[in-house]
Amino acid sequence: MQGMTIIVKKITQIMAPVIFLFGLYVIVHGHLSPGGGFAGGVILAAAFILQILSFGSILPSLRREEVWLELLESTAVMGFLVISGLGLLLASFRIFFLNFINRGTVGQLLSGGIIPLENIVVGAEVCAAITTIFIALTVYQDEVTQ
Amino acid sequence: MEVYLIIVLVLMILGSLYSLNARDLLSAVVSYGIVGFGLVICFLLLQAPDLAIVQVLVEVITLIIMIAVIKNTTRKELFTGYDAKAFVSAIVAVIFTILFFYVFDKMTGVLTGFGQHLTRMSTAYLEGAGVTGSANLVTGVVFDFRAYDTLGEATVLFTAVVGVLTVLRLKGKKKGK
Amino acid sequence: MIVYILCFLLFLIGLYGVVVKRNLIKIIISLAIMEYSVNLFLIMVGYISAGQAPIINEEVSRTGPFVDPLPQAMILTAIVIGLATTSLLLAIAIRLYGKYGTFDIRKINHLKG
Amino acid sequence: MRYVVLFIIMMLLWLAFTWNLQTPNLIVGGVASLLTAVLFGRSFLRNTVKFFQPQRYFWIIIYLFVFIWECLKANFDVAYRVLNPAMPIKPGIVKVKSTLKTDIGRTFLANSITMTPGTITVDVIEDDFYIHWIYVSSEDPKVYSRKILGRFEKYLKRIFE
Repeated sequence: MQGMTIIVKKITQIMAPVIFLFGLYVIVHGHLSPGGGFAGGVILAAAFILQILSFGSILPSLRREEVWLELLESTAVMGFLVISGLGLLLASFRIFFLNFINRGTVGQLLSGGIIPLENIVVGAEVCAAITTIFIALTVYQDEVTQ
Repeated sequence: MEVYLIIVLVLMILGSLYSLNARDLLSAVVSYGIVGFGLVICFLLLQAPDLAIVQVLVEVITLIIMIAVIKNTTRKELFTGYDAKAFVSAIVAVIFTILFFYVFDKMTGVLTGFGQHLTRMSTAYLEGAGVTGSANLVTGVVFDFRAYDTLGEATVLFTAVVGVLTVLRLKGKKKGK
Repeated sequence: MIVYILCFLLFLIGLYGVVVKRNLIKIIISLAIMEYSVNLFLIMVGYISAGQAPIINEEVSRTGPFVDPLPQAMILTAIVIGLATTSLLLAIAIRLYGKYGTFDIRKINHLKG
Repeated sequence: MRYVVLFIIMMLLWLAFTWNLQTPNLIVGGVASLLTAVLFGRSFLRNTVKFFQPQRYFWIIIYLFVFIWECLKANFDVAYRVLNPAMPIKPGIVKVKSTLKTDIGRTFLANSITMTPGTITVDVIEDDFYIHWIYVSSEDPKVYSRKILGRFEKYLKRIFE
Protein backbone atom coordinates (compact mmCIF):
# COMPACT_ATOMS: atom_id res chain seq x y z
CA MET A 1 0.00 0.00 0.00
CA GLN A 2 1.40 3.38 -0.98
CA GLY A 3 1.19 6.61 0.91
CA MET A 4 -0.81 9.64 -0.10
CA THR A 5 0.14 13.15 -1.24
CA ILE A 6 2.09 15.66 0.79
CA ILE A 7 -1.08 17.51 1.82
CA VAL A 8 -2.52 14.44 3.54
CA LYS A 9 0.83 13.68 5.15
CA LYS A 10 1.29 17.13 6.65
CA ILE A 11 -2.28 17.31 7.95
CA THR A 12 -1.83 13.83 9.44
CA GLN A 13 1.32 14.94 11.25
CA ILE A 14 -0.67 17.70 12.90
CA MET A 15 -3.96 15.89 13.52
CA ALA A 16 -2.91 12.38 14.62
CA PRO A 17 -1.61 13.50 18.06
CA VAL A 18 -4.77 15.55 18.59
CA ILE A 19 -6.98 12.54 17.80
CA PHE A 20 -4.87 10.39 20.11
CA LEU A 21 -5.16 12.90 22.96
CA PHE A 22 -8.91 13.11 22.45
CA GLY A 23 -9.13 9.34 22.69
CA LEU A 24 -7.23 9.43 25.98
CA TYR A 25 -9.61 12.15 27.20
CA VAL A 26 -12.65 10.04 26.29
CA ILE A 27 -11.19 7.01 28.11
CA VAL A 28 -10.20 8.86 31.27
CA HIS A 29 -13.51 10.71 31.52
CA GLY A 30 -15.50 7.58 30.70
CA HIS A 31 -17.21 7.48 34.07
CA LEU A 32 -18.27 11.14 33.91
CA SER A 33 -19.37 11.82 30.33
CA PRO A 34 -20.40 9.80 27.27
CA GLY A 35 -17.61 7.54 26.12
CA GLY A 36 -15.50 5.07 27.98
CA GLY A 37 -13.10 2.31 27.22
CA PHE A 38 -14.79 1.06 24.07
CA ALA A 39 -15.30 4.43 22.37
CA GLY A 40 -11.91 5.78 23.44
CA GLY A 41 -10.11 2.63 22.34
CA VAL A 42 -11.61 2.89 18.88
CA ILE A 43 -10.56 6.58 18.69
CA LEU A 44 -6.98 5.64 19.63
CA ALA A 45 -7.01 2.98 16.92
CA ALA A 46 -8.30 5.60 14.47
CA ALA A 47 -5.21 7.75 15.11
CA PHE A 48 -2.91 4.84 14.23
CA ILE A 49 -5.02 3.89 11.22
CA LEU A 50 -4.81 7.46 9.93
CA GLN A 51 -1.04 7.31 10.15
CA ILE A 52 -0.81 3.97 8.38
CA LEU A 53 -3.17 5.06 5.62
CA SER A 54 -1.46 8.36 4.90
CA PHE A 55 2.18 7.31 5.17
CA GLY A 56 1.72 3.98 3.48
CA SER A 57 2.76 0.68 4.89
CA ILE A 58 6.30 -0.56 5.12
CA LEU A 59 5.91 -4.23 5.80
CA PRO A 60 8.92 -4.92 8.08
CA SER A 61 8.24 -2.03 10.45
CA LEU A 62 4.54 -2.88 10.59
CA ARG A 63 5.40 -6.47 11.47
CA ARG A 64 7.46 -5.20 14.39
CA GLU A 65 4.63 -2.95 15.52
CA GLU A 66 2.23 -5.83 15.27
CA VAL A 67 4.28 -7.79 17.79
CA TRP A 68 4.11 -4.85 20.19
CA LEU A 69 0.37 -4.53 19.69
CA GLU A 70 -0.20 -8.22 20.40
CA LEU A 71 1.85 -7.83 23.57
CA LEU A 72 -0.21 -4.79 24.59
CA GLU A 73 -3.45 -6.62 23.99
CA SER A 74 -2.44 -9.67 25.99
CA THR A 75 -1.21 -7.44 28.81
CA ALA A 76 -4.49 -5.54 28.83
CA VAL A 77 -6.63 -8.68 29.09
CA MET A 78 -4.29 -9.89 31.80
CA GLY A 79 -4.65 -6.57 33.62
CA PHE A 80 -8.43 -6.83 33.54
CA LEU A 81 -8.19 -10.27 35.13
CA VAL A 82 -5.68 -9.03 37.71
CA ILE A 83 -7.94 -6.15 38.74
CA SER A 84 -10.92 -8.46 39.12
CA GLY A 85 -8.79 -11.07 40.87
CA LEU A 86 -7.55 -8.52 43.39
CA GLY A 87 -11.17 -7.84 44.24
CA LEU A 88 -11.64 -11.56 44.77
CA LEU A 89 -8.59 -11.71 46.99
CA LEU A 90 -9.56 -8.74 49.13
CA ALA A 91 -13.12 -10.03 49.61
CA SER A 92 -11.70 -13.28 51.00
CA PHE A 93 -12.88 -15.31 47.97
CA ARG A 94 -16.53 -14.36 48.05
CA ILE A 95 -17.00 -11.55 45.50
CA PHE A 96 -15.44 -11.45 42.05
CA PHE A 97 -15.01 -7.88 40.72
CA LEU A 98 -15.14 -6.29 44.15
CA ASN A 99 -14.86 -2.51 43.94
CA PHE A 100 -12.06 -2.31 46.47
CA ILE A 101 -10.99 1.31 46.03
CA ASN A 102 -12.75 4.17 47.77
CA ARG A 103 -15.53 5.41 45.51
CA GLY A 104 -15.29 9.14 46.20
CA THR A 105 -18.02 11.59 45.30
CA VAL A 106 -20.00 11.19 42.10
CA GLY A 107 -18.87 13.61 39.40
CA GLN A 108 -15.21 14.01 40.39
CA LEU A 109 -12.37 12.80 38.19
CA LEU A 110 -11.09 10.46 40.90
CA SER A 111 -14.24 8.53 41.70
CA GLY A 112 -15.85 5.23 40.93
CA GLY A 113 -13.22 2.99 42.50
CA ILE A 114 -11.88 0.50 39.96
CA ILE A 115 -14.10 1.72 37.12
CA PRO A 116 -11.55 4.20 35.66
CA LEU A 117 -8.83 1.55 35.87
CA GLU A 118 -10.99 -0.93 34.01
CA ASN A 119 -11.80 1.76 31.46
CA ILE A 120 -8.11 2.29 30.76
CA VAL A 121 -7.42 -1.42 30.47
CA VAL A 122 -10.33 -2.05 28.13
CA GLY A 123 -9.36 1.00 26.06
CA ALA A 124 -5.85 -0.36 25.55
CA GLU A 125 -7.26 -3.75 24.62
CA VAL A 126 -9.73 -2.43 22.05
CA CYS A 127 -7.10 -0.12 20.53
CA ALA A 128 -4.59 -2.94 20.14
CA ALA A 129 -7.19 -5.34 18.76
CA ILE A 130 -8.59 -3.01 16.11
CA THR A 131 -5.18 -1.78 14.96
CA THR A 132 -3.97 -5.36 14.63
CA ILE A 133 -7.04 -6.32 12.62
CA PHE A 134 -6.55 -3.32 10.36
CA ILE A 135 -2.87 -4.06 9.75
CA ALA A 136 -3.67 -7.69 9.01
CA LEU A 137 -6.53 -6.94 6.65
CA THR A 138 -4.86 -4.18 4.64
CA VAL A 139 -1.25 -5.30 4.57
CA TYR A 140 -1.41 -9.07 4.40
CA GLN A 141 -4.27 -8.81 1.94
CA ASP A 142 -1.83 -7.48 -0.65
CA GLU A 143 0.30 -10.56 -0.17
CA VAL A 144 -2.64 -12.94 -0.38
CA THR A 145 -4.26 -11.59 -3.53
CA GLN A 146 -1.06 -11.50 -5.53
CA MET B 1 -39.73 12.18 17.87
CA GLU B 2 -41.13 8.93 16.53
CA VAL B 3 -41.60 10.60 13.14
CA TYR B 4 -37.88 11.33 12.81
CA LEU B 5 -37.11 7.73 13.70
CA ILE B 6 -39.49 6.49 11.01
CA ILE B 7 -37.87 8.74 8.39
CA VAL B 8 -34.37 7.55 9.27
CA LEU B 9 -35.49 3.93 9.33
CA VAL B 10 -37.08 4.20 5.89
CA LEU B 11 -33.83 5.68 4.59
CA MET B 12 -31.92 2.80 6.14
CA ILE B 13 -34.23 0.26 4.51
CA LEU B 14 -33.80 1.92 1.10
CA GLY B 15 -30.04 1.96 1.55
CA SER B 16 -29.89 -1.68 2.50
CA LEU B 17 -32.10 -2.67 -0.45
CA TYR B 18 -29.86 -0.79 -2.87
CA SER B 19 -26.78 -2.23 -1.22
CA LEU B 20 -28.00 -5.77 -1.77
CA ASN B 21 -29.02 -5.20 -5.37
CA ALA B 22 -26.07 -3.15 -6.63
CA ARG B 23 -23.93 -4.76 -9.32
CA ASP B 24 -20.69 -3.05 -8.33
CA LEU B 25 -19.37 -4.15 -4.97
CA LEU B 26 -17.98 -0.68 -4.28
CA SER B 27 -21.41 0.95 -4.53
CA ALA B 28 -22.81 -1.88 -2.41
CA VAL B 29 -20.31 -1.10 0.35
CA VAL B 30 -20.90 2.65 0.13
CA SER B 31 -24.67 2.31 0.38
CA TYR B 32 -24.18 -0.09 3.27
CA GLY B 33 -22.65 2.95 4.95
CA ILE B 34 -26.10 4.59 4.85
CA VAL B 35 -27.41 1.88 7.17
CA GLY B 36 -24.61 2.35 9.67
CA PHE B 37 -24.73 6.13 9.78
CA GLY B 38 -28.53 6.05 9.94
CA LEU B 39 -28.11 3.84 12.99
CA VAL B 40 -25.91 6.56 14.53
CA ILE B 41 -28.71 9.10 14.12
CA CYS B 42 -31.20 6.63 15.61
CA PHE B 43 -28.97 6.17 18.65
CA LEU B 44 -28.73 9.92 19.11
CA LEU B 45 -32.51 10.28 18.86
CA LEU B 46 -32.96 7.46 21.37
CA GLN B 47 -30.71 9.22 23.92
CA ALA B 48 -27.77 6.83 23.72
CA PRO B 49 -24.71 9.06 23.15
CA ASP B 50 -22.18 6.37 24.20
CA LEU B 51 -23.47 4.06 21.52
CA ALA B 52 -23.50 6.83 18.93
CA ILE B 53 -19.80 7.57 19.51
CA VAL B 54 -18.82 3.91 19.25
CA GLN B 55 -21.06 3.23 16.27
CA VAL B 56 -19.82 6.13 14.15
CA LEU B 57 -16.18 5.11 14.64
CA VAL B 58 -16.84 1.42 14.11
CA GLU B 59 -18.78 2.22 10.95
CA VAL B 60 -15.96 4.31 9.50
CA ILE B 61 -13.39 1.62 10.26
CA THR B 62 -15.64 -1.11 8.82
CA LEU B 63 -16.02 0.88 5.60
CA ILE B 64 -12.25 1.43 5.33
CA ILE B 65 -11.58 -2.27 5.86
CA MET B 66 -14.26 -3.35 3.37
CA ILE B 67 -12.99 -0.98 0.70
CA ALA B 68 -9.44 -2.20 1.32
CA VAL B 69 -10.69 -5.75 0.84
CA ILE B 70 -12.53 -5.21 -2.44
CA LYS B 71 -10.00 -2.72 -3.85
CA ASN B 72 -7.84 -5.28 -5.62
CA THR B 73 -10.61 -7.67 -6.63
CA THR B 74 -12.79 -7.83 -9.71
CA ARG B 75 -15.57 -5.97 -7.88
CA LYS B 76 -18.32 -7.01 -10.28
CA GLU B 77 -21.03 -9.32 -9.10
CA LEU B 78 -21.47 -11.64 -12.04
CA PHE B 79 -25.06 -12.61 -12.70
CA THR B 80 -25.21 -16.10 -14.12
CA GLY B 81 -28.92 -16.81 -13.96
CA TYR B 82 -30.88 -18.88 -11.50
CA ASP B 83 -30.15 -22.47 -10.78
CA ALA B 84 -31.67 -25.13 -8.56
CA LYS B 85 -29.81 -23.90 -5.51
CA ALA B 86 -31.23 -20.40 -5.88
CA PHE B 87 -34.71 -21.91 -6.07
CA VAL B 88 -34.22 -23.82 -2.85
CA SER B 89 -32.81 -20.71 -1.21
CA ALA B 90 -35.83 -18.66 -2.21
CA ILE B 91 -38.19 -21.26 -0.72
CA VAL B 92 -36.16 -21.32 2.49
CA ALA B 93 -36.28 -17.53 2.62
CA VAL B 94 -40.07 -17.52 2.28
CA ILE B 95 -40.43 -20.14 5.03
CA PHE B 96 -38.17 -18.17 7.33
CA THR B 97 -40.09 -14.98 6.62
CA ILE B 98 -43.40 -16.60 7.52
CA LEU B 99 -41.86 -18.06 10.66
CA PHE B 100 -40.44 -14.70 11.72
CA PHE B 101 -43.73 -12.95 11.07
CA TYR B 102 -45.46 -15.51 13.27
CA VAL B 103 -42.93 -14.93 16.06
CA PHE B 104 -43.19 -11.18 15.66
CA ASP B 105 -46.96 -11.36 15.89
CA LYS B 106 -46.68 -13.38 19.11
CA MET B 107 -44.08 -10.98 20.45
CA THR B 108 -46.12 -7.84 19.90
CA GLY B 109 -48.54 -9.09 22.51
CA VAL B 110 -45.78 -8.77 25.11
CA LEU B 111 -44.29 -5.52 23.86
CA THR B 112 -45.67 -2.29 25.18
CA GLY B 113 -45.92 0.67 22.83
CA PHE B 114 -42.89 2.63 21.76
CA GLY B 115 -41.64 4.85 24.58
CA GLN B 116 -43.40 3.02 27.38
CA HIS B 117 -41.00 1.22 29.53
CA LEU B 118 -40.89 -2.54 29.78
CA THR B 119 -38.04 -3.87 31.89
CA ARG B 120 -38.58 -3.91 35.62
CA MET B 121 -34.92 -4.11 36.62
CA SER B 122 -34.01 -0.64 35.42
CA THR B 123 -34.89 1.22 38.62
CA ALA B 124 -32.20 -0.75 40.44
CA TYR B 125 -29.67 0.18 37.78
CA LEU B 126 -30.72 3.82 37.79
CA GLU B 127 -30.12 4.11 41.52
CA GLY B 128 -26.77 2.44 40.94
CA ALA B 129 -24.78 5.66 40.74
CA GLY B 130 -24.69 5.80 44.51
CA VAL B 131 -23.43 2.22 44.59
CA THR B 132 -20.82 2.37 41.85
CA GLY B 133 -19.76 6.00 42.11
CA SER B 134 -19.89 6.45 38.34
CA ALA B 135 -21.82 9.42 36.95
CA ASN B 136 -22.21 7.71 33.58
CA LEU B 137 -24.73 5.00 34.37
CA VAL B 138 -23.87 2.96 31.27
CA THR B 139 -20.25 2.69 32.36
CA GLY B 140 -21.48 1.74 35.81
CA VAL B 141 -23.48 -1.13 34.36
CA VAL B 142 -20.70 -2.26 32.02
CA PHE B 143 -17.91 -2.31 34.58
CA ASP B 144 -19.67 -3.00 37.84
CA PHE B 145 -23.04 -4.73 37.68
CA ARG B 146 -22.18 -6.68 34.57
CA ALA B 147 -18.41 -6.88 34.59
CA TYR B 148 -18.49 -10.57 33.72
CA ASP B 149 -20.00 -9.57 30.41
CA THR B 150 -17.11 -7.22 29.71
CA LEU B 151 -14.64 -9.94 30.56
CA GLY B 152 -16.34 -12.18 28.03
CA GLU B 153 -16.28 -9.39 25.48
CA ALA B 154 -12.54 -8.94 25.95
CA THR B 155 -12.06 -12.65 25.42
CA VAL B 156 -14.13 -12.64 22.23
CA LEU B 157 -12.18 -9.68 20.84
CA PHE B 158 -8.90 -11.38 21.63
CA THR B 159 -10.06 -14.57 19.95
CA ALA B 160 -11.19 -12.68 16.86
CA VAL B 161 -7.79 -10.99 16.53
CA VAL B 162 -6.00 -14.31 16.88
CA GLY B 163 -8.36 -15.77 14.28
CA VAL B 164 -7.72 -12.98 11.78
CA LEU B 165 -3.96 -13.31 12.17
CA THR B 166 -4.14 -17.08 11.86
CA VAL B 167 -6.18 -16.91 8.68
CA LEU B 168 -4.21 -14.16 6.98
CA ARG B 169 -0.56 -14.52 7.93
CA LEU B 170 1.26 -16.33 5.18
CA LYS B 171 4.74 -16.52 6.60
CA GLY B 172 4.99 -17.25 10.27
CA LYS B 173 7.61 -15.72 12.46
CA LYS B 174 11.02 -17.27 12.17
CA LYS B 175 11.65 -19.92 14.75
CA GLY B 176 14.94 -19.89 16.58
CA LYS B 177 17.66 -17.68 15.20
CA MET C 1 -45.46 0.28 17.04
CA ILE C 2 -44.67 1.15 13.43
CA VAL C 3 -41.05 1.71 14.45
CA TYR C 4 -40.78 -1.88 15.60
CA ILE C 5 -42.26 -3.11 12.34
CA LEU C 6 -39.76 -1.09 10.27
CA CYS C 7 -36.92 -2.45 12.38
CA PHE C 8 -38.23 -5.95 11.76
CA LEU C 9 -38.35 -5.23 8.03
CA LEU C 10 -34.68 -4.26 8.13
CA PHE C 11 -33.94 -7.60 9.78
CA LEU C 12 -35.87 -9.43 7.06
CA ILE C 13 -33.90 -7.63 4.34
CA GLY C 14 -30.71 -8.86 5.95
CA LEU C 15 -32.12 -12.36 6.10
CA TYR C 16 -33.08 -12.20 2.42
CA GLY C 17 -29.53 -11.18 1.57
CA VAL C 18 -27.97 -14.01 3.54
CA VAL C 19 -30.20 -16.66 2.00
CA VAL C 20 -30.49 -15.49 -1.60
CA LYS C 21 -27.29 -13.62 -2.50
CA ARG C 22 -24.38 -15.58 -3.90
CA ASN C 23 -21.55 -13.13 -3.30
CA LEU C 24 -19.45 -13.44 -0.15
CA ILE C 25 -19.17 -9.67 0.40
CA LYS C 26 -22.93 -9.29 -0.03
CA ILE C 27 -23.50 -12.02 2.53
CA ILE C 28 -21.20 -10.29 5.01
CA ILE C 29 -23.04 -7.00 4.45
CA SER C 30 -26.38 -8.74 5.04
CA LEU C 31 -25.12 -10.22 8.29
CA ALA C 32 -24.03 -6.77 9.43
CA ILE C 33 -27.44 -5.33 8.56
CA MET C 34 -29.16 -8.02 10.62
CA GLU C 35 -26.87 -7.24 13.53
CA TYR C 36 -27.63 -3.53 13.29
CA SER C 37 -31.37 -4.08 13.27
CA VAL C 38 -31.20 -6.23 16.39
CA ASN C 39 -29.08 -3.60 18.15
CA LEU C 40 -31.59 -0.90 17.23
CA PHE C 41 -34.52 -3.01 18.42
CA LEU C 42 -33.02 -3.57 21.85
CA ILE C 43 -32.26 0.13 22.29
CA MET C 44 -35.83 0.95 21.28
CA VAL C 45 -37.20 -1.38 23.94
CA GLY C 46 -35.19 0.49 26.56
CA TYR C 47 -36.39 3.93 25.51
CA ILE C 48 -38.75 5.95 27.68
CA SER C 49 -40.59 8.80 26.00
CA ALA C 50 -39.06 12.19 26.95
CA GLY C 51 -36.28 10.33 28.73
CA GLN C 52 -32.80 11.70 29.23
CA ALA C 53 -29.45 10.13 28.48
CA PRO C 54 -28.36 8.13 31.55
CA ILE C 55 -25.63 10.50 32.74
CA ILE C 56 -25.89 12.23 36.09
CA ASN C 57 -24.90 15.84 35.63
CA GLU C 58 -25.47 18.59 38.15
CA GLU C 59 -25.53 21.37 35.59
CA VAL C 60 -28.37 19.99 33.48
CA SER C 61 -31.73 20.27 35.16
CA ARG C 62 -33.52 16.97 35.39
CA THR C 63 -36.89 17.26 33.72
CA GLY C 64 -37.76 13.68 32.92
CA PRO C 65 -36.83 10.11 33.74
CA PHE C 66 -33.61 8.46 32.58
CA VAL C 67 -33.47 6.02 29.69
CA ASP C 68 -32.83 2.42 30.71
CA PRO C 69 -29.02 1.96 30.80
CA LEU C 70 -29.03 -1.85 30.70
CA PRO C 71 -29.70 -2.41 26.95
CA GLN C 72 -27.22 0.35 26.14
CA ALA C 73 -24.49 -1.39 28.11
CA MET C 74 -25.26 -4.69 26.40
CA ILE C 75 -25.21 -3.18 22.91
CA LEU C 76 -22.01 -1.24 23.65
CA THR C 77 -20.10 -4.50 23.87
CA ALA C 78 -22.06 -6.03 21.00
CA ILE C 79 -21.01 -3.29 18.55
CA VAL C 80 -17.29 -3.79 19.14
CA ILE C 81 -17.68 -7.57 18.93
CA GLY C 82 -19.58 -7.03 15.68
CA LEU C 83 -16.59 -5.21 14.20
CA ALA C 84 -14.29 -8.05 15.22
CA THR C 85 -16.49 -10.78 13.80
CA THR C 86 -17.04 -8.86 10.56
CA SER C 87 -13.28 -8.56 10.18
CA LEU C 88 -12.87 -12.28 10.77
CA LEU C 89 -15.43 -13.01 8.05
CA LEU C 90 -13.67 -10.60 5.69
CA ALA C 91 -10.34 -12.27 6.39
CA ILE C 92 -11.79 -15.65 5.43
CA ALA C 93 -13.32 -14.08 2.31
CA ILE C 94 -9.92 -12.68 1.27
CA ARG C 95 -8.36 -16.08 1.78
CA LEU C 96 -10.99 -17.69 -0.44
CA TYR C 97 -10.49 -14.99 -3.06
CA GLY C 98 -6.75 -15.60 -3.04
CA LYS C 99 -7.34 -19.30 -3.63
CA TYR C 100 -10.21 -19.28 -6.13
CA GLY C 101 -10.07 -15.81 -7.68
CA THR C 102 -13.74 -15.05 -7.09
CA PHE C 103 -16.22 -14.09 -4.39
CA ASP C 104 -19.05 -16.12 -5.95
CA ILE C 105 -19.83 -19.08 -3.73
CA ARG C 106 -21.25 -21.08 -6.59
CA LYS C 107 -17.79 -21.21 -8.14
CA ILE C 108 -16.12 -22.23 -4.91
CA ASN C 109 -17.15 -25.83 -5.34
CA HIS C 110 -14.41 -27.42 -3.39
CA LEU C 111 -15.94 -26.23 -0.16
CA LYS C 112 -18.56 -28.96 -0.46
CA GLY C 113 -18.77 -31.74 2.05
CA MET D 1 12.86 19.49 20.88
CA ARG D 2 9.92 18.26 18.85
CA TYR D 3 8.86 16.08 21.75
CA VAL D 4 8.85 19.02 24.18
CA VAL D 5 6.88 21.26 21.85
CA LEU D 6 4.35 18.51 21.18
CA PHE D 7 4.03 17.94 24.94
CA ILE D 8 3.32 21.63 25.58
CA ILE D 9 0.73 21.84 22.79
CA MET D 10 -1.00 18.68 23.99
CA MET D 11 -1.09 19.96 27.57
CA LEU D 12 -2.72 23.21 26.45
CA LEU D 13 -5.26 21.23 24.40
CA TRP D 14 -6.01 19.03 27.40
CA LEU D 15 -6.67 22.08 29.55
CA ALA D 16 -8.94 23.42 26.82
CA PHE D 17 -10.87 20.12 26.73
CA THR D 18 -11.36 19.80 30.47
CA TRP D 19 -11.31 23.43 31.59
CA ASN D 20 -10.40 22.96 35.22
CA LEU D 21 -7.19 23.35 37.16
CA GLN D 22 -7.49 20.82 39.98
CA THR D 23 -4.44 18.74 40.80
CA PRO D 24 -5.76 15.30 39.69
CA ASN D 25 -6.77 16.72 36.34
CA LEU D 26 -3.33 18.28 35.85
CA ILE D 27 -1.57 15.02 36.71
CA VAL D 28 -3.76 12.90 34.41
CA GLY D 29 -3.39 15.46 31.64
CA GLY D 30 0.38 15.46 32.06
CA VAL D 31 0.56 11.69 31.77
CA ALA D 32 -1.71 11.68 28.72
CA SER D 33 0.29 14.43 27.00
CA LEU D 34 3.53 12.63 27.79
CA LEU D 35 2.20 9.43 26.23
CA THR D 36 1.09 11.30 23.12
CA ALA D 37 4.43 13.10 22.85
CA VAL D 38 6.40 9.87 23.17
CA LEU D 39 4.31 8.01 20.62
CA PHE D 40 3.83 10.73 18.02
CA GLY D 41 6.88 12.95 18.53
CA ARG D 42 8.86 11.01 15.91
CA SER D 43 6.44 11.96 13.15
CA PHE D 44 5.64 15.51 14.28
CA LEU D 45 6.60 18.64 12.33
CA ARG D 46 10.23 19.67 12.11
CA ASN D 47 11.62 23.16 12.80
CA THR D 48 9.55 23.64 15.91
CA VAL D 49 11.41 26.86 16.76
CA LYS D 50 8.83 28.61 14.63
CA PHE D 51 6.21 27.99 17.31
CA PHE D 52 7.95 30.48 19.58
CA GLN D 53 8.12 33.42 17.20
CA PRO D 54 5.21 35.73 17.99
CA GLN D 55 5.25 37.68 14.74
CA ARG D 56 4.04 34.52 12.95
CA TYR D 57 0.87 34.46 15.04
CA PHE D 58 0.28 38.11 14.12
CA TRP D 59 0.51 37.21 10.42
CA ILE D 60 -1.86 34.26 10.93
CA ILE D 61 -4.54 36.68 12.15
CA ILE D 62 -3.93 39.01 9.19
CA TYR D 63 -4.04 36.00 6.86
CA LEU D 64 -7.40 34.91 8.26
CA PHE D 65 -8.97 38.24 7.31
CA VAL D 66 -7.35 38.18 3.85
CA PHE D 67 -8.57 34.64 3.31
CA ILE D 68 -12.15 35.44 4.35
CA TRP D 69 -12.19 38.47 2.04
CA GLU D 70 -10.88 36.46 -0.93
CA CYS D 71 -13.37 33.70 -0.16
CA LEU D 72 -16.27 36.15 -0.20
CA LYS D 73 -15.13 37.67 -3.51
CA ALA D 74 -14.75 34.24 -5.12
CA ASN D 75 -18.15 33.19 -3.81
CA PHE D 76 -19.86 36.10 -5.54
CA ASP D 77 -17.88 35.44 -8.71
CA VAL D 78 -18.91 31.77 -8.85
CA ALA D 79 -22.51 32.63 -7.98
CA TYR D 80 -22.55 35.11 -10.87
CA ARG D 81 -21.24 32.46 -13.26
CA VAL D 82 -23.76 29.86 -12.11
CA LEU D 83 -26.82 32.12 -12.08
CA ASN D 84 -26.06 33.80 -15.40
CA PRO D 85 -28.16 32.09 -18.10
CA ALA D 86 -25.26 32.21 -20.57
CA MET D 87 -23.02 30.25 -18.12
CA PRO D 88 -19.71 32.03 -18.85
CA ILE D 89 -17.42 29.22 -17.70
CA LYS D 90 -14.21 28.03 -19.33
CA PRO D 91 -12.85 25.22 -17.14
CA GLY D 92 -9.33 23.92 -17.40
CA ILE D 93 -6.32 22.68 -15.46
CA VAL D 94 -3.33 24.98 -15.11
CA LYS D 95 0.15 24.25 -13.78
CA VAL D 96 1.49 26.88 -11.40
CA LYS D 97 4.94 27.15 -9.86
CA SER D 98 5.02 28.22 -6.25
CA THR D 99 7.93 29.95 -4.54
CA LEU D 100 7.14 28.44 -1.13
CA LYS D 101 9.91 26.16 0.04
CA THR D 102 8.47 24.33 3.05
CA ASP D 103 6.04 21.44 2.82
CA ILE D 104 3.75 22.81 5.49
CA GLY D 105 3.46 26.12 3.63
CA ARG D 106 2.60 24.27 0.43
CA THR D 107 -0.03 22.27 2.27
CA PHE D 108 -1.72 25.37 3.59
CA LEU D 109 -1.51 27.06 0.21
CA ALA D 110 -3.12 24.06 -1.48
CA ASN D 111 -5.87 23.93 1.12
CA SER D 112 -6.54 27.66 0.82
CA ILE D 113 -6.82 27.34 -2.95
CA THR D 114 -9.20 24.41 -2.61
CA MET D 115 -11.36 26.22 -0.07
CA THR D 116 -11.85 29.28 -2.27
CA PRO D 117 -14.73 28.52 -4.64
CA GLY D 118 -13.81 28.19 -8.28
CA THR D 119 -10.34 26.70 -7.84
CA ILE D 120 -9.39 23.21 -6.72
CA THR D 121 -5.91 21.83 -6.18
CA VAL D 122 -5.73 18.56 -8.05
CA ASP D 123 -2.17 17.55 -7.17
CA VAL D 124 1.06 18.88 -5.73
CA ILE D 125 4.35 17.55 -7.11
CA GLU D 126 7.45 19.27 -5.67
CA ASP D 127 6.63 22.96 -6.24
CA ASP D 128 4.24 22.49 -9.15
CA PHE D 129 0.57 22.96 -8.31
CA TYR D 130 -1.98 21.48 -10.70
CA ILE D 131 -5.13 23.55 -10.29
CA HIS D 132 -8.57 23.07 -11.78
CA TRP D 133 -10.02 26.51 -12.51
CA ILE D 134 -13.59 27.37 -13.38
CA TYR D 135 -12.67 30.25 -15.71
CA VAL D 136 -9.21 30.19 -17.27
CA SER D 137 -8.91 33.89 -17.97
CA SER D 138 -5.46 33.95 -19.52
CA GLU D 139 -2.91 31.62 -21.09
CA ASP D 140 0.13 33.44 -19.76
CA PRO D 141 1.74 31.60 -16.81
CA LYS D 142 2.84 34.82 -15.14
CA VAL D 143 -0.63 36.36 -15.15
CA TYR D 144 -2.52 33.38 -13.89
CA SER D 145 0.00 32.39 -11.27
CA ARG D 146 -0.28 35.91 -9.85
CA LYS D 147 -4.06 35.66 -9.99
CA ILE D 148 -4.23 32.32 -8.17
CA LEU D 149 -1.25 32.21 -5.83
CA GLY D 150 -0.31 35.84 -5.39
CA ARG D 151 -3.17 36.57 -3.02
CA PHE D 152 -2.04 34.06 -0.43
CA GLU D 153 1.60 33.41 -1.09
CA LYS D 154 3.17 36.49 0.47
CA TYR D 155 1.34 36.03 3.76
CA LEU D 156 2.05 32.32 3.91
CA LYS D 157 5.72 33.04 3.32
CA ARG D 158 5.73 35.25 6.38
CA ILE D 159 3.87 32.67 8.48
CA PHE D 160 5.74 29.51 7.61
CA GLU D 161 9.19 30.55 6.38
